[in-house]
Amino acid sequence: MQFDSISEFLNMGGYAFYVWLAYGVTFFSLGTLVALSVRQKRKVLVEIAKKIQREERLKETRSTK
Amino acid sequence: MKKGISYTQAFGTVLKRDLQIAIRHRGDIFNPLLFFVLVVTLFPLGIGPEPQVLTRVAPGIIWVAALLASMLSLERLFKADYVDGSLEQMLLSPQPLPLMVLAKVLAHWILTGVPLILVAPLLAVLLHLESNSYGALIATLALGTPVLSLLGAIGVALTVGLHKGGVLLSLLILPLYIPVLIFATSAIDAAGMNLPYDGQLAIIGAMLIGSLTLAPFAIGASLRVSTN
Amino acid sequence: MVEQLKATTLVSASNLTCIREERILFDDLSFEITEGEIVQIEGPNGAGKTSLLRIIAGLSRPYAGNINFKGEDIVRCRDEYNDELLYLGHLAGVKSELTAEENLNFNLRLCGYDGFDSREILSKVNLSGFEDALAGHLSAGQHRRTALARLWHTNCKIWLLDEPFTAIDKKGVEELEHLFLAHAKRGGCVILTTHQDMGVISDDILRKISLDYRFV
Amino acid sequence: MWKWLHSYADPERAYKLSSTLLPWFATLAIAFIGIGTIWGLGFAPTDYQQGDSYRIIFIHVPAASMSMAAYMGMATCSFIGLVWQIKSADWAAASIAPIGAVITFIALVTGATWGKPMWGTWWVWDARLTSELVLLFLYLGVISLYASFEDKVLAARASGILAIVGVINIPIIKYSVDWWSSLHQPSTIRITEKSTMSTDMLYPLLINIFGFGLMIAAITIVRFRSEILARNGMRPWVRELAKAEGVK
Repeated sequence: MQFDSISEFLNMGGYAFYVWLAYGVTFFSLGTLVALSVRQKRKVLVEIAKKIQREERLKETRSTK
Repeated sequence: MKKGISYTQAFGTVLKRDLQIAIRHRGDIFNPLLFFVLVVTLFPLGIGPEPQVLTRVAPGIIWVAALLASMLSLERLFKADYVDGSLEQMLLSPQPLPLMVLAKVLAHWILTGVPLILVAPLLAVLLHLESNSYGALIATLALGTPVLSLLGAIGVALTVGLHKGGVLLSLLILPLYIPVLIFATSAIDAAGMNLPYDGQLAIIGAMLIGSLTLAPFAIGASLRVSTN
Repeated sequence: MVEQLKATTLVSASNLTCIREERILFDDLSFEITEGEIVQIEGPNGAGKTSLLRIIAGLSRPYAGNINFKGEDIVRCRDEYNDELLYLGHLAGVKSELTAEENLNFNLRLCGYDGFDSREILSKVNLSGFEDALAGHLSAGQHRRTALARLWHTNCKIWLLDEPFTAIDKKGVEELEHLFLAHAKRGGCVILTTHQDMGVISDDILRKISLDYRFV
Repeated sequence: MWKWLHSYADPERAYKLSSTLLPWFATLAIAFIGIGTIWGLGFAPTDYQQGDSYRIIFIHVPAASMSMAAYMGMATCSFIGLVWQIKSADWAAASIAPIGAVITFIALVTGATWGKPMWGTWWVWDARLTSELVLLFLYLGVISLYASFEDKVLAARASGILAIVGVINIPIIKYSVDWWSSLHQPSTIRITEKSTMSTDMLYPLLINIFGFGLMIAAITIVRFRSEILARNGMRPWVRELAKAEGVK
């Protein structure tokens, strides 16, 4: 370990703000990207399921005509 | 019913038609030019009238205004043909598509690029451009505006089928304009300091040759996608 | 029937699939169109008639499958194919800033023709006297005729016509139908979509390709 | 008539393959980035010139190098999709674009936060940062062009052409920006130009570069799977999946 204590580690030799800002932005944006990407699959499936239901309704109205 | 149109004749036919249409629609020629002049006049009002400051930023202002004017006027390059179906006919003609596309871009450049070059010295006077920079200004515009038309036409061809062209178009093509801007303005700067600028001109010339050979194919491919 | 077998195939489609916005318009569609045939593509709105016509023309790329011209994929022999192809879409391809004559001249030169008498061709579509009128000032029917005039001066074998009779009067439709028959007799083929009934071309000459509206 | 729909067409195989690959890439990416970051933040020696602020290098350099690599990857996929008409390649290109844009954004932000303590200002028109900014614009162009087309088959072809035009232009843009920046600021300190870098600094950096690559691959796979599903909504296997999982 390069640093002697946790507080010194957090202080980053006086550059705490810049270092943690850089790392914070990085991991926050990566996290958002991952979350959105994972959620995308479910969204797509819900969308398709809706479309299937719409088609079913369309078929019914056409066949009763 | 003989078929005997050479490539040169086909090129000429498209060129002549586009010029003819534009002459019957004069507004299309003057509006981008007017825009160019207006944008350049706004700058002294925005940054103050000191001649030293204006001299310093003149090359950049003229070139950025030229970029924007070229982009604005390009937007209509394929639009009318797309809307009335002539574009489809061009895609289905037995003549090579890159050739016809090149004729259209050339017509467009004659109508918008050339007036820009002619007006530029006048604006340079307004902006107190160094007197020994005039040659470089004309030379860079003469070599650079065709590059702008060719590169821009790719973006226009990609967006011609879309309803919201404008902002998207600028996002697509302005980044591609950066090298032209850099070398053109630096050539004008160099000329102002009595330094040789043929290196920059050679690079812009190389870009012109490169885009002349490659862009028509990219434009053709893009048009095939857009008319799908 | 024997004659039909002898005729050579001009265009053939193999296993065409067309998907628009995740909806299948048609799939696994194959057909051959030979010299002398008049083919009508029929089906309800949204069934993909125009899409099919544009795919045959090579304007749209099918999702799967391909169109062959003389046995070769049209993507690979586009120039030869275009040389034999005359396509008129919904949009006429007529510039309103140009006169009827200039429009015809341009369209014909674009197809490679030279040394033609455009006034005579225009007189065949009843546009005598309108040669110098800007196309933008013509009526819808005259506008359409300006585009159709090309049919009277062409040696393309394959005609693809999307709703050619729109805005054309009864007499004009009849003239067009006779033109189609003559063209077929000369060894060409006509592929068209229309919602109008044709009087001259009877059902036994006309071949139909039907498309259904599909849900999936 | 329905046979091509029922046969094991390519998309389903691609979907299954990416589902098997995903856990591997995800685990490896987390492991590499975890090790590299902890090593870099906690154990790498302090730089004698820049102090601890240099520790931003362990994310800035991986992001910067991968932003360009991702663009190349995207353009390669687009090229394959355009020339050989392989639809999976188009979908892969569409999946990479937003990831590349985020990575480029990270490279820009970390560059700025590093620039502030070093140069005393958030933004310098330094050649590297300017090129990164232009790259971000190129990414955004591809993404918004893709989004503008209703028909995603066309969207992929249009944005593919744009990506390839971009690839031809990137070296020219990069060269011109480098030249321009050397013209205007003859003596700026290049933040990533280190005369000597001890192995204790180099290893975590390399590990993180590798980790970023793996992470981009992993997120690409995640997006690629959704893209396959979205583009194949008419196929029975997707419809089965949607009926099973998509109903609220």
